[in-house]
Amino acid sequence: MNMALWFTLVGAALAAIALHAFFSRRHPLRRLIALNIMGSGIFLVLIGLARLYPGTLPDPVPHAMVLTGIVVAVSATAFGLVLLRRLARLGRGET
Amino acid sequence: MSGVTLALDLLLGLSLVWLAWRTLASPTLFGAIVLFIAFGLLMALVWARLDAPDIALAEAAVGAGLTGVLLLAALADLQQGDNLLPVREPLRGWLLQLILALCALGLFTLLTLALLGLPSPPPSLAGQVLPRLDGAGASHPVTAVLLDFRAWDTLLEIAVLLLAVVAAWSLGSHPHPNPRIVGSEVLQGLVRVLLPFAVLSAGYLVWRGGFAPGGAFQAGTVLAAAGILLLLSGLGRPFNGRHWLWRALLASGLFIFTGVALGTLLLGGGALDYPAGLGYGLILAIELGLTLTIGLTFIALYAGEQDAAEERE
Amino acid sequence: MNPADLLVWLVLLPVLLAALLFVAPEGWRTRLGQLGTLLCASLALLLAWQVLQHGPISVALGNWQPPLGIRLHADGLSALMLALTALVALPLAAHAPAWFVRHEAAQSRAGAFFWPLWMFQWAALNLLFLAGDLFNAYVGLELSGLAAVALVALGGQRAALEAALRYLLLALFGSMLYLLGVALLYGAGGVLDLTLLGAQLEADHASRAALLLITLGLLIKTALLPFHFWLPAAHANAPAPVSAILSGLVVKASFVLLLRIWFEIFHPIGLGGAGEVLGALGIAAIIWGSLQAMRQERIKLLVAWSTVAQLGYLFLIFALAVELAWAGSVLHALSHGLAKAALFLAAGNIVLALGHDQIHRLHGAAGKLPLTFFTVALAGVSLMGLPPSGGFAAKWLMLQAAIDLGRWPYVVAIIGGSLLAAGYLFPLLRHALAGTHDPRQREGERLLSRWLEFPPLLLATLALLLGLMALLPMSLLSGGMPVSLR
Amino acid sequence: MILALLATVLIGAGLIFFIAGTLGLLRFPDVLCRIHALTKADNIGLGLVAAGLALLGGSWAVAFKLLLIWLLVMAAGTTAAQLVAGHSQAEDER
Repeated sequence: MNMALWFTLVGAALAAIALHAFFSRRHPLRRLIALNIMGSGIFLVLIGLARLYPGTLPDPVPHAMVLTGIVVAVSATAFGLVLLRRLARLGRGET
Repeated sequence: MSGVTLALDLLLGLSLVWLAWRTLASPTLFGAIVLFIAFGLLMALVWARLDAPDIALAEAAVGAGLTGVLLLAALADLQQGDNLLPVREPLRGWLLQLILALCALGLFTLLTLALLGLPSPPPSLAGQVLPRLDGAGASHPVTAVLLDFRAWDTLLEIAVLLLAVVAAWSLGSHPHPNPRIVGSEVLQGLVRVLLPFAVLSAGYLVWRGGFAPGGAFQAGTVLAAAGILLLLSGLGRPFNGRHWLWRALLASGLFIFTGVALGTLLLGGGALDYPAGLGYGLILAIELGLTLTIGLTFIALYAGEQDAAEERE
Repeated sequence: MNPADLLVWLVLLPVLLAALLFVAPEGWRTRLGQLGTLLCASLALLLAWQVLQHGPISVALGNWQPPLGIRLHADGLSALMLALTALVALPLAAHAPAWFVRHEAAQSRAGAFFWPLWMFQWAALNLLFLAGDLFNAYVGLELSGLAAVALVALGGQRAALEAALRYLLLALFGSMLYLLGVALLYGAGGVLDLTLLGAQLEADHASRAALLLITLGLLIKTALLPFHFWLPAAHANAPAPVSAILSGLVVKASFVLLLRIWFEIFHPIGLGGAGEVLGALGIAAIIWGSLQAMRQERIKLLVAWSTVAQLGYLFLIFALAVELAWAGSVLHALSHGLAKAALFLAAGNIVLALGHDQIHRLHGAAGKLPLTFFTVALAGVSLMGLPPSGGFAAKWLMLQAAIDLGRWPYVVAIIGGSLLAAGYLFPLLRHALAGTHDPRQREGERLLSRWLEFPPLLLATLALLLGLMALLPMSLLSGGMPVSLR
Repeated sequence: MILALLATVLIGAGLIFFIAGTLGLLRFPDVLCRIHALTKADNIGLGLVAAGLALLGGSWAVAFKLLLIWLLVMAAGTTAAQLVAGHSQAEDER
């Protein structure tokens, strides 16, 4: 089997596992991790597709999309974590 | 030889799936985070295997490194005393479990069918990008897409980055993580050694991005790592968000980028249409601004805003 | 100014303002924000005028034409949604500062952070209304989602933060599904531009899977039943000006994107059978949302559940895929945007003035707050779809489409939905109007400043007037009707 | 040819150290022993792999970069090991 196609399937598997974890887990930290793994799976699908391009260089457009996606994902994760910490402190009665 | 690489690819893919499963099924939060970091490093290996060195760098630095640090810092904060968050994971009913498992299986089947059914080779934009590299402001294809052909995406992504800081600070300050390692002399020694290297390699990565893998994201993350080490070692102090200068520095990348976009628009060429000959210089200017902003943003997201009052405590 | 430049300004100006508002000292933010609102709103209305005069406008960023570059596209639908956003933003700029000053429970800094966050949201909305590129729309969705969550969290209370966290997780999950669909479409079509993709795609496994993923992702963000569960808590616990933005505008942005993707990409390749499912879900949302709204004890929750019900109407277009229903659906998005913004601001005023939001304790409140309850009644006229409101015109168009097609379940749902809306709005007004005159109200003391009371009244009036001027949006829309519907 | 053979031997030897270190990490009873196994083995292991790669790299510039990587990883590894050990000692004393 083609190497790039194999990794797109790995990406699909990652997305499916993460989907399961996202809904079966309750702790927000775990759910954020699940979302990040789902993101990695999607990025893998994109980069696998880019490598299927029959040239010496892969298609750079998905690469740029994934780089953008990684930065967006870390921004959202970072904000989610701050929200989580704020909520936890509120629960402890601090302000 | 191809048999060996095939076996390695299969092994790499399978271990990635296995590691993801272990991460998500880990009984403790700490274990989940550590496994997630390992997962990120393995991902970096896969990116390298797929000829995506830019993403390998970004994944190792951002995906595994920075996200891992943020997760660990949050965990340290969450584990101080009781809070409202669920501690135990109650087992869901078997029916729900079954439905979820079927959903996951369904998604996998759906994607597999879709991916295997794609035309071979799939249509792509690579044929559009490569012939136009001469007219672009960067000869490295990925940088050319990011900062020229699809610079609009990147501009908005920088807006997302600044939004994350604004959003985080709107929630009020949170205490700077204060683990026992702060003040360790060994760490301070290491930081003193590493700091010049970090600045040097950040500069190198930006300059390299014009013609080879590298660029502002990777460089910014290196800067952020240096900054976080400074904070951890106790050599540096978190910056004070109440001072407008810090906020202006955080926003500087976005100011430069929108400035270039509106400048090119007002000069009559159309937004982000770099004038002939100026493309390389403008892209380098944008990248330098982005590097600084990205570095500062990640530090700000890690340390949170510190009020002047709190700093004195 | 070149009309095409307007499209770029409409996204970049709010982004620039957001950054400036963040850097500016907290004391300056209100004035700067109001000035910025005036600028952005004028640009949006100017663009709508240009589209009305000269037809759709496109611009390729960096002069790189698609498929390589990114295209922004303003047609009648974009123009109307941009104008709606501007018309909500203008009264809001007067109302929000007054509200944040009065609202003691909010954090002291909530008012200062409202402005940069709202400007980011505005930029994201404008981008989504103009987007011609699927991945660019993904960045827009994330920008909008993060800003929306942060705006909810400005509420500060535990309930607001919990709702914000849940909203964040689901919004991110929705974007992930969307991105996965976009990845498949790129694999199948090799382009990201909406129109080019529509011309290129065939009904194969990849496009079917992409349809499912993109639709699911955007349904979560638009909160169509059964993905509505995050909405009531998030919209009801947010500060009142934020609720108005979320219910009036933010859910519409993902809907507009879905509308475009559906009718430009998927409808032409004949996956219309899935539209029946969306239409049926729309009917279910109208019924379930209304029933839940009737059961609510708190005003803001009632209004939030009403949003769940009213969003159901938007999805009838997917089953009634004809021009009339398209126009009705867009008109409904407009009139609901105005009326719901008015209703949420008015509800926030009631909570501010009375110090509680229990519906059964509203006894005689209309006497204390005549203007605010007049606003509630006016907005209610539009939500119930009574003439001459915008809601009436929208429902009339949809009804006519359903009758023309002989789709009787939809006829029943559209008429029944109006009765159900009356079922949850009348008790609210009945409680408020009933009761004796309390001598204390006679002292002539205003419970609310005019900055709080007039902006929602203006919005409710606009929602009403929309029905009288329905020809204007209709003529705008006729230019941008998707090819597959003509 | 001889160079390639030498490089293979060096990398192979390095991998043995990695395996030994990993085994120690998994099998040793407490934190300090594990750190002991990990750092000792990995420093030498990485050094051998880097040396082997330097031979294959074919230029002094590559060799210099690999040397730099080895030194930096050792510095970071040592610091991390010291911090983990200090933390574990503090935990024990509590």
